[in-house]
Amino acid sequence: MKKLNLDQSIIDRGRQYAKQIVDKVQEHIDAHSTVTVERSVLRLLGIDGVDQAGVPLVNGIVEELHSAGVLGKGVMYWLVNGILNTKLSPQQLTECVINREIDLVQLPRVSEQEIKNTAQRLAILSLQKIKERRKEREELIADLGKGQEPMLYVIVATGNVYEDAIQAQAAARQGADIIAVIRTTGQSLLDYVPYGATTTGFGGTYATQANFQILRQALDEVGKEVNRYIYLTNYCSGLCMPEIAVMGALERLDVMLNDSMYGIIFRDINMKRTFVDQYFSRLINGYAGIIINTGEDNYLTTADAIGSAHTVLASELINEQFAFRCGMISEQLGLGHAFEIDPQTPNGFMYELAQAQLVREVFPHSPIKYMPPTKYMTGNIFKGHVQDTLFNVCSIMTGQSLHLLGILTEAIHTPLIHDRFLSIESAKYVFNNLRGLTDEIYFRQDGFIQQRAQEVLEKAISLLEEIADVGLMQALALGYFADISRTSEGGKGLQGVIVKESDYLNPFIPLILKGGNGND
Amino acid sequence: MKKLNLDQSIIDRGRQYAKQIVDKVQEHIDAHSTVTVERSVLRLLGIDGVDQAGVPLVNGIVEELHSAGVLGKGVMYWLVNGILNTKLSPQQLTECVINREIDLVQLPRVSEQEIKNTAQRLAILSLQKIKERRKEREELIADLGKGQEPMLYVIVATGNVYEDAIQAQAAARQGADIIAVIRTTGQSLLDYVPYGATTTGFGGTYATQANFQILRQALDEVGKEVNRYIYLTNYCSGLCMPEIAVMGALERLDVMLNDSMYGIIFRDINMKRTFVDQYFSRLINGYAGIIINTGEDNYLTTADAIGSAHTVLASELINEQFAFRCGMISEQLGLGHAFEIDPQTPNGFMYELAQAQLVREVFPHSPIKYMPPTKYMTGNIFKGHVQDTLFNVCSIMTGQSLHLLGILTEAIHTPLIHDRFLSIESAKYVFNNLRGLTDEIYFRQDGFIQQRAQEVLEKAISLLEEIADVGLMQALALGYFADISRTSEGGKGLQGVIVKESDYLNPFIPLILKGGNGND
Amino acid sequence: MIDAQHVKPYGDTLNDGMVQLSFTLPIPLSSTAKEAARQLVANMGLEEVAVAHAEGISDTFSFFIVYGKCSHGVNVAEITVPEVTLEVLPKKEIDDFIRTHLNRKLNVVGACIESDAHTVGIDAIMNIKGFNGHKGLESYHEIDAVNMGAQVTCEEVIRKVYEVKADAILISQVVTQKNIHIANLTRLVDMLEAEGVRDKVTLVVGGPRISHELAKELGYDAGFSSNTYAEHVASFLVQEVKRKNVREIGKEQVNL
Amino acid sequence: MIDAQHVKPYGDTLNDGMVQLSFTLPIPLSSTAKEAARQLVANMGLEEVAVAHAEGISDTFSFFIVYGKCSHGVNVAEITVPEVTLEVLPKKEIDDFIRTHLNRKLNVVGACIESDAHTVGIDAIMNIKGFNGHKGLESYHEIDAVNMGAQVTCEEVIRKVYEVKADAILISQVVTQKNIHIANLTRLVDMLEAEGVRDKVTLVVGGPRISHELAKELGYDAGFSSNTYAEHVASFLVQEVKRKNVREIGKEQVNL
Ligand code: B12
Ligand code: B12
Ligand SMILES: Cc1ncc(COP(=O)(O)O)c(C=O)c1O
Ligand SMILES: Cc1ncc(COP(=O)(O)O)c(C=O)c1O
Repeated sequence: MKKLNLDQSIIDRGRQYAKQIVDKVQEHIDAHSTVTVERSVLRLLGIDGVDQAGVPLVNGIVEELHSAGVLGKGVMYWLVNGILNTKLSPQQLTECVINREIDLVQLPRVSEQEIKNTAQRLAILSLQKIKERRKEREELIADLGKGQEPMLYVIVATGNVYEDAIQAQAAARQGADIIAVIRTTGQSLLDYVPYGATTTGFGGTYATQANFQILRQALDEVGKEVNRYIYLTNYCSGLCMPEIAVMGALERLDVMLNDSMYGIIFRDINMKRTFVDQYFSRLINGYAGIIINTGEDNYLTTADAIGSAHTVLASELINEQFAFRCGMISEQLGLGHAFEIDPQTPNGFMYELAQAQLVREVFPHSPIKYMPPTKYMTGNIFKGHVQDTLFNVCSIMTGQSLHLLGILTEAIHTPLIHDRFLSIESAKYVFNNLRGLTDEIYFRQDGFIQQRAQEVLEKAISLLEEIADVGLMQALALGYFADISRTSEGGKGLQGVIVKESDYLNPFIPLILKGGNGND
Repeated sequence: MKKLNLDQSIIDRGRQYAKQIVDKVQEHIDAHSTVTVERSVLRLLGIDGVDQAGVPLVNGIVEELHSAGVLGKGVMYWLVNGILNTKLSPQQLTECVINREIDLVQLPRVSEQEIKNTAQRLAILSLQKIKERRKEREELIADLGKGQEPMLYVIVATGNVYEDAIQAQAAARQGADIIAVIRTTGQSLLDYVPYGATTTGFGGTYATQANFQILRQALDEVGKEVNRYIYLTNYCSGLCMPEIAVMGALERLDVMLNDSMYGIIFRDINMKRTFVDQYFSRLINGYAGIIINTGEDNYLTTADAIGSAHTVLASELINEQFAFRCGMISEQLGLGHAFEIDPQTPNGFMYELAQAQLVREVFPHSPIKYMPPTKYMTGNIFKGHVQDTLFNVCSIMTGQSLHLLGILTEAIHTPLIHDRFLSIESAKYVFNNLRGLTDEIYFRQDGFIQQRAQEVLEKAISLLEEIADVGLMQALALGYFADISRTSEGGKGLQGVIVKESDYLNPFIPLILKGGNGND
Repeated sequence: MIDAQHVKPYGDTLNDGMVQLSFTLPIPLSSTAKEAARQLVANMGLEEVAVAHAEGISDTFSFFIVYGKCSHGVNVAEITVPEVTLEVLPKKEIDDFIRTHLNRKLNVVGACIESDAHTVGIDAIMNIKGFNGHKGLESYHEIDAVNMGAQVTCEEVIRKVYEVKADAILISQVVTQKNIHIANLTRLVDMLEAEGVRDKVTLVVGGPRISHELAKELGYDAGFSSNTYAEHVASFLVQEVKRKNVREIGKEQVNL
Repeated sequence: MIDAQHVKPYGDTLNDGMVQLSFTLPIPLSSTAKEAARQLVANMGLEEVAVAHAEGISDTFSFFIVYGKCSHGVNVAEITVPEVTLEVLPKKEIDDFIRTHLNRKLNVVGACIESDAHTVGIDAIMNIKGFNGHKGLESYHEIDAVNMGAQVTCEEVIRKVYEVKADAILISQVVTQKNIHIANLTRLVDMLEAEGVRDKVTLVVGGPRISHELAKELGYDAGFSSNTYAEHVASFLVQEVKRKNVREIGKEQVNL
């Protein structure tokens, strides 16, 4: 229900600016690849495993080609040439290369056309696997059903994948619809993806393909028990964004934290790197039918939630356009926002209502992700539980989609099993008790809430106009988002950016873009 | 703000029926007195103390006259006749009577006119004292201010008056505006008021004049510290209702739980007794400028909160008329209602909103008292804290006046010091965060909330019509309120009802009724 | 794997021992008070004690929220809890049993005794309409249920027991502050014993803070807590009738 | 009257010892589990233990809310807490002192080290805009504050210390899970010592779970927790300068 009396033409103008902004960045994206994009290609071809030093095989190959300065052609080119020369499978060939039995660059060159054809064939086969996982999900949901919106979304973060699985199952039994496995601190800055099942993380668990598998299985199991398909979430972000997208697509994750700018702003990852990485990661996510979650909610942990409310909306419009460029559809965009106003603010709840309703109305078809209070949570768990309750009230009053549960111990530790239970119980109670309210209540015409929403919208559009003018990279340098400033040459990972040569080969991109995408 | 689209003529009709109902009961009231009313007269004259067996002196005298069968003239008659005979002060005379040095009935009779005149003079002097305490309150409030509505109202209930004082002061420092000292179980069925400071109660502390004094002083002290006049509340109910009114008036209590029917329904006190008692108690409360709290909220602990919602409203309209008969004004009527719907009810909150708004609109000038969830509170204190939060949200959204704080340990024990702290903190947070919301929000025209409120109103008026027909005593026998049925001859205390003789003397009644009431 | 002999609290990892506590100390908030809170909890046998929240809640009181890891475990294998052994029967079977075995109605007196005025619990068990969709004892054809209501003195209960020749007495106690329920319940048993009727009736107590264990200790036949319905009580009464019948028959045989 | 040698928790009566607890046991809910919860708490030295709430929160986990009365007290009279001894100075005085005593700016390097990415805390202390209306160190005329931000390795910190000739290092650590902050903080001190610069700088750490006591244990000069503002840190730094100056002067005198 529309309650804010927003001017649709202003919203349209905002989308227009956002498109301009993204179009400019796309020029950079189209001209470059990165080491992790190339590794993703290898992972898509099914290459997996680590060497004796624990380095993933895909890193070994890509590093070697990168040092040799030949990655501008795309790893696909070298690999397929190798395959055609050796008749080995991608995995076998890779192992030979790692064992220094074969040097890809030294092999004779097969014809371009032959390489292209084989590459195309391999890519189609790979994508087929992803499509199957997607179909699997669709069937399971058709069979079991899924949580009702606002869907109850909780995190597990023990650091030990086996404990995570126990906690995730318990959470599902308690009523959770979506389980996110939080990542250990530091993983986002690793330029490789750790391997195997892991049991030691800090503040979270390593994102590895084995861990994904263990959790997927645990949730499939409990989903049958509770008769509800349980969504699995992980983090498709950091220096290995696209590789994690591949892993997630193969292990049937359902939701991925995946933002076009979060790594730049909050992990000081180089922006030229991230823009390229996010593009390829979203092609995969889109194709896999995954819902992405963007990270604008984080802005309000460093910037003021009232003063910077418009930056959240502006960034969401940008994130949306980046996603559209990858063939994603609105229904896949869990744009992030948050309930982060200082609880001492008089009438703070009215600002929150205005913002939540605004995001809801600007993105009517998107499963927007609503984040709970975190910054102003304290060690007072009882008060925290109340803050979370108001958040729950705001969510159900404004019809949010993916509702990340606030946890009463937010300021103390990652959630204990009963912390999560109490949150779920509380949210279920509030939602059941207030579900019809959103249809019963109107906001006063030109009242505080309407005016506030309109003001935030207008400021967001002005900001987008400004960014369209200076360019997104410059905007990030100016600290427009989250009060954090990043330069285009600074941050981690720039050395992993590769200029594409004219004959750069990556059949996945055109395949996914040209109708291959399951979304059409 | 009116939001329910109620038909004022229906409300007016309800008041009309309620007046008819009360008028009929008033005939009984006017024809009777009770032992406690007579003891109240003595207390008004300043008589205090207990005999060697611990029996209050006022009980001794009244019992004696009652046994002698001469109470139909009113204790005032006998006492004043004694004073005129002996020239002793009321207290001295009383002591002589108790010590069997004087027998009031045996004394020579002074002329009726002389007795009347002296009685009148004594009564005026007594009322003067009450007026002074009232003025004192008004000055203190003018000086210090008082809490903002919804006023934060908490209970202390340690059983020990000295601990109560400590807890009450702590609560005021934490932000409470009103402190109620809960009464020990069982006191309401005592046909005398215990004496002195007490330290042993169960689930509450004895209501005694000394205890009132100790708490009044503690609150005056802390009021200066927190720069806010802190209201003191106690229970003007049970078999000694009017005596407690006198004690409260003399010790400057500000709020009294004082219902015309609670004792009948929930303490099985005889209705003929209670109706007379409540009348005299309310004359005093009204005169003392005290706000009364009625007990309709209790109905929902025994009857279903959705199905019996209309009985609450009907009873409030009756309680209102009973109070008007005593010269009380709307501004003194803290009519009770409650947030007691089973938390599992889908859209339960919408029923609560409808009810709270309904009571608010039907009694726009009354400081209505809103009671928290109690019946469906469990040992799960975390969930309880959330139930209380929704109650707080409902209260601020509907502009309630006296907001009795829910306590997270409701199902476990009377509040610990930090239980109360957590409640106050939470309510302050919610109120500050949502204060403006009530002015921002409208209910859908003919939506669920409006329809539900209109339906409850109509059912209440039908019920009143029925009661006007059968009479209130019969209605109580039929179990119309709280699903509890009481007969007019059953229950405790009937033997304390006295038929007034034609020359019954009690100057307080006409004095208070005829313009003496501070309310005009 | 869980070691049943050393079961410890679970936070997010097996045997981490995680426990949450909160309490108030009657001293002003200060670093010393915080340390006192920490020591208090450490002395409970908790390790890595962390004061997550400390707040002055009046000039001489400070409130603490604390987490710690319990170092001791519980030997669950050794725990045996006295429980009402009970096969819950359907209403019809109960009525049938009474009809065939007693040949008369089963007389039950119920009350919330002494100063306690909480009738909702006893009403839930006795009144026709029952509770949560479970009909009360009054709805059983073969049970004659007299609900005396609230604040009934022990004397009145005993008078009624004689009057209706009660087979069973049902007592409710809800207020437990300063252990007033113990005093009230003890008073009743003592009086029943003094009257010599204790052994002639089945004596049952219920309430949210009552346990079967406590009831037994106080000399009652059974104790029921939250989530009890009429069928539980009726089943227990019938089972007692059965047990006593056997005893009686046994006696008679001896007498022959 | 409160007996400082035996301070006990206060519920609603002095020395009642009332404590609230909650925890999960990794066993299914049952009467045995409830009794296990009770015993666990009784073994903490709590009396009259009452399980107020028990709920199965998955097939093999049960959650409990328990109240009990702590039988032991704390000897508050004996507690001494190491605290940063600090006279908080106004900004102007701090600037004046540096100007007159150092004759140059005070160089400060700040960072949130290793895997920790929580900059809000260190920013609150260092950045111009500060926190809660308290301006940060960058706003002090006589302080040269370099905020290196988040996820800075110890190596980078030390490089910067040399580069700007730092007088003080400010470290923030927010993530404490599995004691990762201890590992990180220890690593830095060890490296500073290996480089021989530990004694040449004032070394300060802060974060919501940091205490002065912990900081001292780890070899830092001071530790700050929640509710710290720039003026606290600046005052401490200036005080250290004073203290070291005296020492230096003392040394020089000896050298004469
Ligand atoms: C409703 C209520 C009232 C109503 C009672 C109305 C009535 N006619 O019963 C009113 C408003 C009158 C009231 C008054 C008071 N109350 Co009250 N009240 C409650 C409340 C909110 C709910 C109790 C209830 O009805 N529960 C629902 C029933 C169905 O549950 P139940 O009693 O547990 O019964 C079940 C089982 O226990 C069992 N059961 C119970 N009895 C029996 C008996 C038998 C034989 C069997 C087999 C089973 C059985 O079966 C039932 C169904 O499953 C509780 C708080 C709470 N949420 O528990 C406080 C509470 C019980 N009250 C309390 C107090 C202190 C009082 C007062 C003393 C306060 C005062 N000073 O004014 C007064 C005075 C009452 C008195 N003299 O006893 C305290 C008791 C504290 C304590 N542990 O000692 C409580 C816990 C609230 C609090 N935190 O302060 N109260
Ligand atoms: C904001 C925030 C984030 C932001 C950080 C943005 C940023 N640029 O800083 C984002 C969203 C990026 C984030 C991410 C993560 N976070 Co975080 N985050 C928080 C949150 C909500 C608030 C922290 C905050 O900003 N507080 C406000 C500041 C002002 O307070 P402060 O840090 O205490 O600082 C004050 C004092 O401590 C002191 N101080 C602090 N540092 C210093 C230094 C010196 C020298 C001095 C003198 C004083 C001082 O002065 C400051 C002002 O008074 C907390 C929860 C909470 N409410 O506390 C979780 C929390 C800290 N995060 C947590 C976790 C686990 C993470 C993640 C690891 C989760 C994940 N796996 O993805 C990630 C990764 C981060 C990483 N690699 O470190 C956990 C830590 C658990 C633990 N105890 O170990 C918390 C407690 C949440 C939780 N319950 O799970 N987080
Ligand atoms: C979009 C997004 N990506 C990633 C993360 C997590 O950080 P990291 O990638 O460092 O694990 C977050 C944090 O909440 C996020 O919002
Ligand atoms: C109007 C009224 N009177 C009295 C009481 C308290 O009962 P008693 O009078 O038995 O102390 C209540 C209970 O909440 C009440 O609502």
